[in-house]
Amino acid sequence: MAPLLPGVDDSGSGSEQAHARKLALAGLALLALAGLSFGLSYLRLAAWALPIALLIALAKASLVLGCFMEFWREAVSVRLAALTALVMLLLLATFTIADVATRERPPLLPPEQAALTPLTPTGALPP
Amino acid sequence: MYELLRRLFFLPRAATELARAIDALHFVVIGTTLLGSLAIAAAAIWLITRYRSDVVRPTPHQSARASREWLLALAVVSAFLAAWVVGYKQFLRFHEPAPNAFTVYVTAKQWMWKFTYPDGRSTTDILTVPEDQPLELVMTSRDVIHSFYLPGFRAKQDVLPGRYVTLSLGAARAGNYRISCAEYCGISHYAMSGELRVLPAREFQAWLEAGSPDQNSSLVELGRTASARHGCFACHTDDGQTHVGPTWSGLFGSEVLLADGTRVLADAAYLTRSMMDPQAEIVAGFQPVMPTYLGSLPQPEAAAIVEYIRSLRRAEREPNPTLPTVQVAPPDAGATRSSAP
Amino acid sequence: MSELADHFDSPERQAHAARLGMWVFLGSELLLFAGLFTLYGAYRTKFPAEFAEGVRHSTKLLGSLNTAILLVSSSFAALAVEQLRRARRGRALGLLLATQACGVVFLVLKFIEYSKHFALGIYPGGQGRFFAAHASAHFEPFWTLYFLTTGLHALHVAVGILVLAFTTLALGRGSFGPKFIHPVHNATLYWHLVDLIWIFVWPLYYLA
Amino acid sequence: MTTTFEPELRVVPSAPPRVRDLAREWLLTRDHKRIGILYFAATSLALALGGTFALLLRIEHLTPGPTIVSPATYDRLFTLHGVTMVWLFLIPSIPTAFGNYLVPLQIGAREVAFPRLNLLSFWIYVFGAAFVLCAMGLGGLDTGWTFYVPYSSSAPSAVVPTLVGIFIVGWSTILTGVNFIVTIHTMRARSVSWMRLPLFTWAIYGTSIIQVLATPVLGLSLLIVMLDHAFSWGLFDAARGGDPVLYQHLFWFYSHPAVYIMILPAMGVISEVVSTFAHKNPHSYRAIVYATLGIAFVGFLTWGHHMFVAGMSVFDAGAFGVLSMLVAVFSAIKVFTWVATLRNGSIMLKTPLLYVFAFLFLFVFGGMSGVAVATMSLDVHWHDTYFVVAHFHFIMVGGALTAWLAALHYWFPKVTGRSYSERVGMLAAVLVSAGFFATFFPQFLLGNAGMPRRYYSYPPEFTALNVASTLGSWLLASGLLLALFGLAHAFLFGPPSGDNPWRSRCFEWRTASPPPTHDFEQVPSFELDAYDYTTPWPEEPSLDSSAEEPS
Ligand code: HEA
Ligand code: HEA
Ligand code: HEC
Ligand code: CUA
Ligand SMILES: [Cu+2]
Repeated sequence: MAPLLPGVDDSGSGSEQAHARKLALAGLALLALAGLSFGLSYLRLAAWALPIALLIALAKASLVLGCFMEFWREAVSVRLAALTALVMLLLLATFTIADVATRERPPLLPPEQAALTPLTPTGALPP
Repeated sequence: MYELLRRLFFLPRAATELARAIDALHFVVIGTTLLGSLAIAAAAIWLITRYRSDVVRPTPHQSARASREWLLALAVVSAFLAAWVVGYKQFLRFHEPAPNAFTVYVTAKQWMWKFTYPDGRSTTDILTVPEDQPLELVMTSRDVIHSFYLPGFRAKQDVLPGRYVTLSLGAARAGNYRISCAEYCGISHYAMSGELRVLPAREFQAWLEAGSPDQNSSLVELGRTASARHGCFACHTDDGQTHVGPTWSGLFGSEVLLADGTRVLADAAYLTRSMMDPQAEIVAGFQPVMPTYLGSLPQPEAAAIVEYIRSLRRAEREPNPTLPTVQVAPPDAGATRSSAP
Repeated sequence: MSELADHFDSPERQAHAARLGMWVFLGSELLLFAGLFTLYGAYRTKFPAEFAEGVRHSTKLLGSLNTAILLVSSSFAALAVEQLRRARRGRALGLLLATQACGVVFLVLKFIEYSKHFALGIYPGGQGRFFAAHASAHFEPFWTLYFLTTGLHALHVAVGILVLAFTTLALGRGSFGPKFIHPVHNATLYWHLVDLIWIFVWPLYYLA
Repeated sequence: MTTTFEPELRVVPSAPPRVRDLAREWLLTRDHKRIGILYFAATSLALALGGTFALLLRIEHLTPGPTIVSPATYDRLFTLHGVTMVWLFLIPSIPTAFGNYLVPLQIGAREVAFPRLNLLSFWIYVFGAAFVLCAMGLGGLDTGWTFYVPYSSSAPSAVVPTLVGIFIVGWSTILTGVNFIVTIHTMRARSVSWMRLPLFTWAIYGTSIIQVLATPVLGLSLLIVMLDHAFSWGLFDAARGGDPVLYQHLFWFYSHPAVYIMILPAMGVISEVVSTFAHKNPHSYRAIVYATLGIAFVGFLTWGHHMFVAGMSVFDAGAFGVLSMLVAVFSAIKVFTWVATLRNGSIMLKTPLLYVFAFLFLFVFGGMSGVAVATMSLDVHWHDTYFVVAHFHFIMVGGALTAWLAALHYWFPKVTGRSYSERVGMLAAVLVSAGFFATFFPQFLLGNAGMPRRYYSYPPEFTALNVASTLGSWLLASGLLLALFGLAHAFLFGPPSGDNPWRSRCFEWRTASPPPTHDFEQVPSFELDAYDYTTPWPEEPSLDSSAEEPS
C-alpha cells in the first residue's frame, strides 16, 4: 500500500516512517468510515439514522484531531483551549434546543393543578 | 405597611393577588439590595478611616480561611436561590391555564392593540373585562415583536408574529389600568398604549348589552361555518365520533392525553395552538397529519372556531346558547400563505 | 524573515505561542459555526418532517464525493507536515499543492451542487418555485440553513486555499526548514478545522 | 520579524518630514505601550461621542412631550448611544488601552506575543468604528443596540452598513483576545508563575477567553440579520417557519458574556487599586482568581435571563434563572475580598481609592439589582423598563466607567511620569458619583412605576423623576469634564511623580515611569511577590504621603 500513497515511502528511519504510515492509515480509515456512513444512509434506520451518522462523524473527527492535528501531543493549554470551545458549542446548542423542545407546555405544575376537572359550561362569560 | 412601601417604591396600584405577592418579594429583594450596598459602603468607610495612615508602613500578610470563604459563598447563594424559588413559582402562575378564564384574543400590530372577545366583538386599544374572573390572553402579532405590558398586574409578555402566546392574569380588582408596549417596535413604539377596564360584574353585563347593535350571527354559528369552509370536518366531527382526528364534542375543558404521555387541559389556548401548530402537541392515538392553519386562519375565525368547540359540550343540555351577537372582521387579506398544498 | 523575533527568548516559546494562538483562533472559528449547528438543531426539532424530506432532496452523491475529497486533502496536508519535518521540501510542496487542488475541486463541485438546486427552483430564503409548490410545509428553514452553512463553509475552504497558497509560496522561497515549520503546521491546522466542520455538516444535511 | 516593516502609508504627504516621522512612529508602532495609548485616545473619543448622545437623550426627556428632537431622531440617538458605548467604548476600553500597556509590564515581558497583530487589530478597530459611525450618522439606525428581528430585518434604516461595521470591530476584539491569551501563556518571565500573576492580568485573561469564544456568535447572528435585510433570506421570518426567539438566543449568547467582558477588566483594576492603596495583600488572592475564571465560564450559562418574557419555554426560563443566581456569587466573593483587604492596611487615601469606594457602593447596588431582575417574577414587571436601564448603567457607568476613571488616575504617573492634582481629582470623583446617583437612581423608580425604555415621550406623571435624572446627567458630565481637565492639565504641567508614587509592589511599578522602550532595562527577577507588603523596600524611604501632594 505504501508506494501508492504520495508522501509515504520506505526510506528514512523506522519511527519516522511509521508515523507517515500511521497518517496514511488514518486517511484510509476516514474514507472507510465515510463509506460506512454513506452506505448506512440507504438503510431505513428512521429515528436512528441521525444519531448513528453523528456517532460515525464523531469517530472521524477524533481521527482528524488525534492523528492529523496531533491534538494529544499539544500542550495542555492548547487542549484546554480547544475543549473549552467545544463545551461552549454544546452549551449553546443544548439550551437553545431545549427551549424549542419544551415550549408551550408548563410541565412543572404540581399534578393537582394540572389535572383539572372539566369546566363549567359558562366558562366564557360571567352570569 | 404594604400601601406605604408600594408608594415609597413608586409602584402602581396592584390589580391582582399575584401582583401583591410579587410586590412582597420585590420589597424583600430590593430591601436586601439597599441594606447590602449600604452595609458594604459603611464597612469600607469605616475601614478606610480606621486604617488610614500618613506613613506607608509594612502590613501583615493575611489570608482568608478557605472554610470561611465557602461558608460565605454558600450563605449568599442560598439567599439568591431562595429568591429564585419564590420568583419562579410566581412566574409560573403567569403561564398556568386558569379554569373558568375569561379569554380574550389580542392581536398586536404597529402601533395598536386589537382585542377579540369570546362573543366575537372586537375593540381597539381598550379592553373591557369583568371583575373577579380570571383573565387569560391569547396573543399574536401581525408584524414585528411587541410586548403587552400591564404595570398594574406586574405582567408582561412579548407578542410574537407567527405564534400564539398566552398570559394568565388572574382575577382583577375593578379599575382602569394602563397598557403599554414594552418591546421596541418602530417609530411610534412609545405611543402604542391602551387601557384595561375592569368592571364589576353588573356593569360589565350592561357594557356587553350596550355594545354591538348591528351584529347578526352568533359567534358559535360563525365558528361552525368557518370550520366547514376551512375543511375541518374532513377530519373532525362534532357528534362524538372519531374520524381522522379526534372529535370536538366534549373536547373543551377536558384533559387531553398527548402522544408523549403528558396531559394538557383543552382550553382556548390549547385549541388555538392545535390549529396553528398542530405538530407541537399530538393527541395520543392519532397521526400527525393535521396541517397548520397559521396564516390562513384569521384571528377572528380562529376565535370563533374555539367558541364553537366550546359550545359543543353544552349542546346536549342547552341548545342554542344565548350569546350576544357578533361581528367579525373580514378574512384577513394580509394572510401570507394559502393552506392548499 | 528570520526565525526568532527579538521579543521571544527561545524558538520553542515562539513556536508554542504560534500554535497556541492558532488553536485559540480555531476555537473561535468553531463558535462561528456553533450558531449554525444550534439553529439546525432548533429548527429540526420544530420541523422534523421537513428536515428529513429536505435531506432527501439534497445532492447526496456530490456531497459525499466532496466529503471524500476533503478527507483525502486533509491526509495530504498532514503528510506534508510530516515530510517537512524530515526535511523533504520537494515532497512537502507537492503534497501542499495537492491539498489545494482538492480544495479547488471541492469548490467546483459545490458550485455544481448549487446550480442543481437553483435549477429545481430552490434558492436561499424560501425563494423559488420549489417553495411555491410546497407551500403547506415549511422547507424554508432547512434550505436557508443549508445555503448558509455550506456557503460559509465554502468561504472557509476558499480562505484555507489562499492560506495554503501563501504558505506554499513561502516554502518554495525557502522560508521554512525542519526546525521552523510552525507556519506550515498552522496553515494545515486551519485546513483540518475546515475538514472537521464538514465532517459534521455532511451527515446533517446530506445523510439523515 | 526583525526586518523592517516598510510603511507604504504617507500619512500627511505635504507635511514637513518631522511631523511625518512622528506620525509614522506612532501610527505604525508595534510598541504595546504606544498601541495602548492610541487605543486610549480612540476609545475616549468614543466615550465623548456616546456621552454626548446620552446628554441629548436626557434633554429630550426634560418634558413629557417633544422637547428637542423628533421621535425618529430619538430612536436613532439611543441606538447610536448604545452601540457607541458598548462596542466602541466599553468593550475595548480597559483591555485594549490599559491591558495593552500593562499586561507585558505585569508579566515581565518586553512585548505582547504578536506585536504586528496588535497594530493590525488597532487599525481594524479604527476602521470598523469609523464605518459604524458613518453608517449610523449618515443613514441612521433605529433598532436599539440589540437589533431584534423581525424589526431589524425590515427597519427602514442603515442596518447593513452598521452591522458590517460592528462585524469588523468584532474581528479586532477577537484578535486582541487571541493576542492576550497567548501573551499571558507564553511570555511570562521565568519567575512569574500563574499564581503570582497580578490580578489585573488575570482579569484580562478571563476577559480574553470570553472575547474569543463569544464574539464569533455575535458575528454569525449579525450576518444572518444582514442577509435578511439585504436579500430577504428570512431565516427568522415567522411566515417562512422562522422563529425570531432563536435570534435572541444567539444574540444573548454573545451579549451576556459581553457584559462580563465589560466588568471583568474593571474588577481587575479594583483589585490592583485596593491592594496598592491599602499597601496590603488581597485578602484572598486565590478567591479572586477563581472568581474571575468562574465568571468567565459560568457567565456563558445565563444568557436566557434576558428572555424571560420573550416567549421562551418556562423550563428554559427557570434554568437560566437559577444559573444567573450562581454567577452572581462570584461577584459577591470579590466584593467581600476587596473590603476585607482594607483591614489592617496602611491606607493612602487618594483619588483612585475614592473611585473604588464609589465603585463598591454602586456595583453592589447595580449587581444586586441584577439579581433582582434575575428573579423571574420580578423581571416580568421590570423587563424593558427603566429599571433595567438603571440596572445596567449602575454596573456599566457606576461600575465599569468608575473603574476606568480609577485606572486612569492610578496609572497616570506610570504612563506620563507626572502627578495630577489630588484636589481636582477628588472633587471630580465626588461630582461624578453624586451626578451618577442623581441620574440613575430615579430611573429605578421610573421602572417600578412602569415606564418602558426606548420611549420618546412619556405620561406626565413621570415628569418629576425624569427631570431629576436629566439634571443629574449634567452634574455627571461636569464631573467627567473636570476629571479630564485635571488630567490634561497635569499631562502638560504636572510635576514629576517619581517612579513609584503609590509605593506599589505590583510588577509594573518595578521599572521606570514612564517605562523605557523595551519596558525593562533588565527584566527583574521578581523575587518579591506582587502583593507582598510585609517588608519595607530597602531603597525606599517610608515616605510621608503628604509629601506626594503636588502643590
Ligand atoms: C457590565 C455589565 C453588566 C454586568 C456585570 C451585569 C451583571 C448582572 N446582570 Fe445585567 N445587564 C446588563 C449589563 C450587565 N449586567 C445590560 C447592558 C443589560 C440590558 C441589556 C439590554 O436589554 O439592553 C442587563 C440586563 C440584565 C437582565 C435582563 C433584564 C431584562 O431585560 O429584563 C438580567 C436578568 O437577569 C440581568 C442580570 C444580571 C446579573 C444577575 C448580574 C450579576 O453578574 C451581578 C452580580 C453582582 C452582584 C450580585 C453584586 C455583588 C453582591 C454582593 C456584594 C452581595 C451582597 C450580599 C447580599 C446583600 C446578600 N442583567
Ligand atoms: C458603556 C455603556 C454606557 C455608558 C457609559 C452610558 C452612559 C450614559 N447613558 Fe446609557 N445606555 C447604554 C450604555 C451606556 N450608557 C446602553 C447599552 C443603552 C441601551 C440602548 C438601547 O436601548 O438600545 C443605554 C441607554 C440609555 C438610556 C435609555 C434610552 C431609552 O431607552 O430611551 C438613557 C436615558 O437616560 C441613557 C443615559 C445615559 C447617560 C446619561 C450616561 C452618562 O453616564 C454619560 C456620561 C458621559 C458623558 C456626559 C461624556 C462626558 C464627556 C464629554 C461630554 C466630553 C466632551 C467632548 C470632548 C471633550 C471631545 N442611556
Ligand atoms: C387532514 C386532517 C385534518 C384536518 C383537515 C383538520 N384536522 Fe384537526 N386534527 C387532525 C388530527 C389527526 C388530529 C389529532 C392529532 C393532533 O393533535 O395533531 C387533530 C387535532 C385537532 C385538535 C385537537 C383535538 C384534541 O382532541 O385535542 C383541534 C382543536 C383541531 N384538530 C382543530 C382543527 C380545525 C379547527 C381544523 C380546520 C380549520 C382542523 N382541525 C382540520 C386532523 C385534521
Ligand atoms: Cu409595539 Cu413597541
Ligand atoms: Cu445578562
